[in-house]
Amino acid sequence: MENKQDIFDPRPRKFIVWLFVVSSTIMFGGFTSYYLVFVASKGKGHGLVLPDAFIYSTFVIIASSITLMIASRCLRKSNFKTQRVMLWLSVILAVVFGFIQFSAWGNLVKTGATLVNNNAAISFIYIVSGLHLFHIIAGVGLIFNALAGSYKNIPLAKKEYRMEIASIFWHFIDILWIYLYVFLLLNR
Amino acid sequence: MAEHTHTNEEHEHGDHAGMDKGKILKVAGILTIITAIEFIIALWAIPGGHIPQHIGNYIYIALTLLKAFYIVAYFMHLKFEKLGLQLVLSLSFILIIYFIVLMLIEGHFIGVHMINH
Amino acid sequence: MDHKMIAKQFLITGIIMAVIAMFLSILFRIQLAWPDKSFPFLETFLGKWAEGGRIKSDFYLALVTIHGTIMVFFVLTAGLSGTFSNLLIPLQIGARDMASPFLNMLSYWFFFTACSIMMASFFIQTGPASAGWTVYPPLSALPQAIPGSGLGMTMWLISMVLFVASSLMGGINYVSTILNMRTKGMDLWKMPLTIWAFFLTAILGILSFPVLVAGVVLLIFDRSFGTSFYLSDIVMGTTILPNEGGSPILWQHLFWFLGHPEVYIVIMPAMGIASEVMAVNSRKPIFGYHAMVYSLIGITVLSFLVWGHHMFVTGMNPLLGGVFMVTTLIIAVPSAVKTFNWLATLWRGNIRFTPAMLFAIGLVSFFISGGLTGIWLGNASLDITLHDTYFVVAHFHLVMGSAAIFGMLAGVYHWFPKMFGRMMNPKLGYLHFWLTFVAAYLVFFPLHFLGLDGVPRRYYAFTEFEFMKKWLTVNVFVTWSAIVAALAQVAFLFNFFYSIFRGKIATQNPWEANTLEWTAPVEHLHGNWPGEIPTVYRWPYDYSKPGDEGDFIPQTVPFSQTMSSNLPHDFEGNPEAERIQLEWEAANPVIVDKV
Amino acid sequence: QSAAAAAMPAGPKPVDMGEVYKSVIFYGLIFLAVCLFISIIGRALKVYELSQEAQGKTLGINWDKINAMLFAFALIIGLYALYWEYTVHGAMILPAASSEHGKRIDTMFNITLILTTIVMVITHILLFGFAYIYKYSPKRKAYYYPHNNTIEKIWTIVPALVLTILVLMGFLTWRSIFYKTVDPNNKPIQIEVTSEQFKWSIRYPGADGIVGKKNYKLTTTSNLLGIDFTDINSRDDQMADEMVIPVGKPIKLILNSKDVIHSFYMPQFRVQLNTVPGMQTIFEFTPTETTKQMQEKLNDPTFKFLFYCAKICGGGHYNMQKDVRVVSESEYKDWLAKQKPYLNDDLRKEFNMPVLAPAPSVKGDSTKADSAAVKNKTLALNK
Ligand code: HEA
Ligand code: HEA
Ligand code: CUA
Ligand SMILES: [Cu+2]
Repeated sequence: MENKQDIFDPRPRKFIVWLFVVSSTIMFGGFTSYYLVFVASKGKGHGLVLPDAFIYSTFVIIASSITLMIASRCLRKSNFKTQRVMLWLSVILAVVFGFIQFSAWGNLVKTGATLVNNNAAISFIYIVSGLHLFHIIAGVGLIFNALAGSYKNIPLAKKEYRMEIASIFWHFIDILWIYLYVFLLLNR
Repeated sequence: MAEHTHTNEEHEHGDHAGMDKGKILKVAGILTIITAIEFIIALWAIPGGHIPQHIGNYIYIALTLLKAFYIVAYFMHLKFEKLGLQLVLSLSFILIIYFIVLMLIEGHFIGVHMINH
Repeated sequence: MDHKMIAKQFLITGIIMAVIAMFLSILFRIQLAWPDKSFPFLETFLGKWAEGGRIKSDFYLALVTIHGTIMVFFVLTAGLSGTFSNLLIPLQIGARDMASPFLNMLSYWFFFTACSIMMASFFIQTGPASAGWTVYPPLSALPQAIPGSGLGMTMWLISMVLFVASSLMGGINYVSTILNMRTKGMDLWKMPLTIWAFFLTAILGILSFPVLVAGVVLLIFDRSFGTSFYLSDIVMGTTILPNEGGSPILWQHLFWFLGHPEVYIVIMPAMGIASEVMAVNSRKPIFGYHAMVYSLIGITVLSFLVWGHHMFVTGMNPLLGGVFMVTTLIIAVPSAVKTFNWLATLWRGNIRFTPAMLFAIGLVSFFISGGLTGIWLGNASLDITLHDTYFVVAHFHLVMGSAAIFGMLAGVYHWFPKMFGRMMNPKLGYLHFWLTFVAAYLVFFPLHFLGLDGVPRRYYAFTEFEFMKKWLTVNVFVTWSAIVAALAQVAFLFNFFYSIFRGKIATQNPWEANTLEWTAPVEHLHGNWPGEIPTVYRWPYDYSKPGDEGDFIPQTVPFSQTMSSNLPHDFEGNPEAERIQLEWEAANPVIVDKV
Repeated sequence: QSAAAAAMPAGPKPVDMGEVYKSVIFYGLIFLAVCLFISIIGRALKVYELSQEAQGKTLGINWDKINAMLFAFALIIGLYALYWEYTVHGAMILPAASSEHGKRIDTMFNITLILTTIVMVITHILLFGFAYIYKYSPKRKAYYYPHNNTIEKIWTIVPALVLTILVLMGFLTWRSIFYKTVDPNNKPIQIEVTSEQFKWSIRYPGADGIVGKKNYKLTTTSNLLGIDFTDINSRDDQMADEMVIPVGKPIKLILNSKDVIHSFYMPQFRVQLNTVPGMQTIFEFTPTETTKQMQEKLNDPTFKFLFYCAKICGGGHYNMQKDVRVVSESEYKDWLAKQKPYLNDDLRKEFNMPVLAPAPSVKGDSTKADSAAVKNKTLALNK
């Protein structure tokens, strides 16, 4: 509660990112509660063996979280070079993740579990993984923001702030994906 | 004259009486006992027909919740947080349970009344 | 763009949308009053939708739908929350601007785009969405079912997603600002009730709007891609649709999980504004400040538990009906606390009837009348006959279309000087209030009895049923009252726009209020205060404190300057200050003659 | 109409004096005239206040006083208007319930009405009364009274108690409506009602007392409801143009919709339940008065029971009604005997059944053939 609002204060904005995370969680909560009711009414879920691609993508996204963590650590030690490398690596992993998701959908379609389906639980898989992918795009945006911060000549506090919001959001979508994947596994 | 403003700051919780070794052991002990009871129920009481399946399930769920409470309260330090946070978290927890229960009941009901399954 | 500018943008957009929605209500009210007459001017306005001067039945529903949508979302959610949260949060807590001015601006432009898309849907071939503002599928999902469910519904849904994005950006910003950017001394229990109300409203929004998005996404997929989330076993005429397995009830759950908190999202800021306005103009502290806050919190929490009361007769499990009835009726308890605290605030006050004060009193009256009919509806067994009748229409117009709107108007009259640096004309304000107050009761009160006679809502005409014909004269009366109410708004609009340019120049603290915004200079500065942000020492409701010669003590006045009026209670937990106070009192025994 | 307009304090009377009055220009001119009038009054007030000021009396018009008076006035007029509404419009509402559970609802209704009216009147007397009494006076200072926990507790607990009464009674009423125990000696009569844009179809169960299965995939122009005649219970089902029900017998409504959600609304019996595609919703009630008795009671020979649609369902939503006749048990039997069965020769052919076979055929190989036919049909419909 300082009156020092005239200097750069990252706290309120970091808090904004957290609140975004909350509202996003709620949205997926809305989806999963739809799914729960639906499954309770049918007595069955999507009933599929989820494509292996989802396992790979899970590993990829965990890896990207780790690279991002290293990037943060490097920034704190003012090691901008490694930070940039790690950030680029995260972006690449994110792109790979996207590709794997697409191929997972391809596999699903091949087995006949298409989006348009009389089992809404199967359509549901596409919806949540698709919306999750939207979050990935937003997350990549934030990573680029951190990258730009790393290249630009701005105060360290701002660089750290950019890095930090990218990390918060990225770890969130990582956890979100794991949650969704486990949810889909458990509620066959 | 001295400027005396009054701020109603929450009285700080002195030192955060954390977990000493004895306490950790005690909580761990409680958790072990609960787990043991759970095992007994799952491996002996239910298969042996000493308690009916569904009652067993409820006891099981209750014990698991108790366990979760201990873990969250002691190992995740909730017990030592501000009262406000404790209330908010327990409230959200209760609400989430409320939703899940309502939604499962409703889902089942819709299922029963669907014409073509 | 700073927050004050964005507040003005929200307000003006909100007023434009309100005028449009009001105009739509007059159009469909004309249809209800004179279902068999033709009005050539309708054709002039509506073109092919009213050939021969009579509104088509599909289009009637479109009018009602868009009227409801605009009023609930664009006027009361964006217009009310958007305007006053943006204006007051930084000014009343002592911040230079919002946590993220950029997000704030984005929030406005999303809102603007949402409004534009909604209005654009009037100009497409198949007309705007017409499945009611609750857009229940399958009606909203099948273009074959009603023309409005074609492109118009797609635009409605897109507009809604943008609107939700806008509200979320706004709400997140408000919460972060309130929690992180309060000035020195402004702890939570020194915030004005307006801020509490905006804060809890924003939380409500953050926790409920995303669920609407989830629901809308599934509906969009059902409509545009052929999935079956909400659809099952449908035969249109003799065409058998392929969808199977979904349930339309699930949409209702998702929608009302937002929809019910939404109605409190629209009333809570109005309540906050009314509390503040009533305290200022009664020259009295708000009665039971803590109770007021706790009741707001109570309403916030409870509002998540009651969504099913809109679904008592939709084929939901009757067991849940019982549960929701209990939770619904419990909401009346915090509402009662609020009502009685307002009454107690007036008691032995010294009431100045500024236009804002009149509207605040009007809010209390409407909230009581409308809230009490809510008690009827909340009673599941009564709702069997009342659901989807004009009784519901009467209920929510009293509590939302009147009470919440009155809160908004009170806010506009009260903070106009802060926004535009000029005063509105109070006499036109009185005229506006009394006409609107009387006319709104005349419009909405008789509608209860239509509902009690079993007249359903969203009926294009009451001509097909023998028993409804006796209500035709009442409908004519209601329509005339609505026209009077609408014309009364001209007094407001004229006053508003005239005063922006030609009103009397405002003084810095025209209402002699305590809150922080009146310590900022009249002309707008970027950053609100020229030098340091003022420090806060006391709660905002020290009006007419005994021992003080004036009748208000702004929050920025330290206790050391008001020794004669300090109360022992002011020093709880600060023994040092208490000691100084006691010493002073011992030295000045005459002045210390307090109640 | 004149009564309505006369007793209301404001609001112009509806006039209909020919085309002139309908024109936009006419109303536009009236509006301008009113605006002019208001601005003249405004000017006059201004001049008056200025002249007062010039004479040294600083206080012009005391608007606080005027507004306070208006509140007092509004209270009196408002209370009278409330009374007027209750007695005049209140007399135009639905007659007392004609069903067993409806009587309970009516009791609930009366209790709620009384309680809310008391609260309404008291709070408004306080609100407007305080506004009048405590209007601004420069001589007075408001009473600094920030809180009082005892009062606060009272007005939390008293409403809570009142609500507890309402909740408990409401809960019991609700339970008695939706949780019925089946009396084996008085089994309810099943009636199926199917809604579609914008009409209702009624199906009576026939001799076996059970309405048979439906499958929407079987819908054709000759089988509009998609009745599954392979289900033996369907074969004797009867169709009806109106709903005729015997007095004093429990009726079990089985509701379903073909296209969008509609709502089966029969307010005289206090019955409403939505009809949802893909789902069956069920409402049970017992009528207590015949149409004739009602006509005598209300002294209105044209009175009839109705059910109609209360959920927005499209352009024809405002006209989706059917008549209901409550008759004595014997009349009901006579009427029922005259109703046509659904299963006609065309449908028999469609379902590969012998034309004009004795209705309830035996379960056996024929069913197998039928289901095969159904399968073909489904495939055909699915394209
Ligand atoms: C601002 C908006 C607002 C507010 C505040 C409320 C407040 C309440 N509403 Fe309302 N409601 C709507 C807006 C609102 N509503 C809308 C828009 C709809 C229709 C949506 C649609 O279908 O289109 C609706 C519909 C609606 C329904 C569904 C009706 C139906 O479709 O069948 C129900 C049912 O329970 C209900 C109940 C209540 C209750 C119990 C309250 C309570 O919060 C009221 C509490 C207040 C009081 C009770 C008065 C003050 C208290 C006292 C003076 C104390 C003493 C009182 C007692 C002891 C009883 N509302
Ligand atoms: C805030 C909400 C709001 C408001 C103000 C109104 C205002 C009005 N409403 Fe509306 N109405 C709804 C929300 C609202 N309505 C909703 C949600 C529905 C349901 C839609 C659906 O069924 O899907 C509905 C439906 C509805 C119906 C039912 C239609 C039907 O079911 O067939 C009717 C019928 O008479 C009606 C009439 C009116 C009239 C005559 C007015 C007014 O014209 C009354 C006169 C005007 C006033 C009393 C003051 C208005 C003042 C402003 C708007 C202030 C602007 C100022 C600022 C922005 C500072 N409305
Ligand atoms: Cu059918 Cu409304
Ligand atoms: Cu509600």
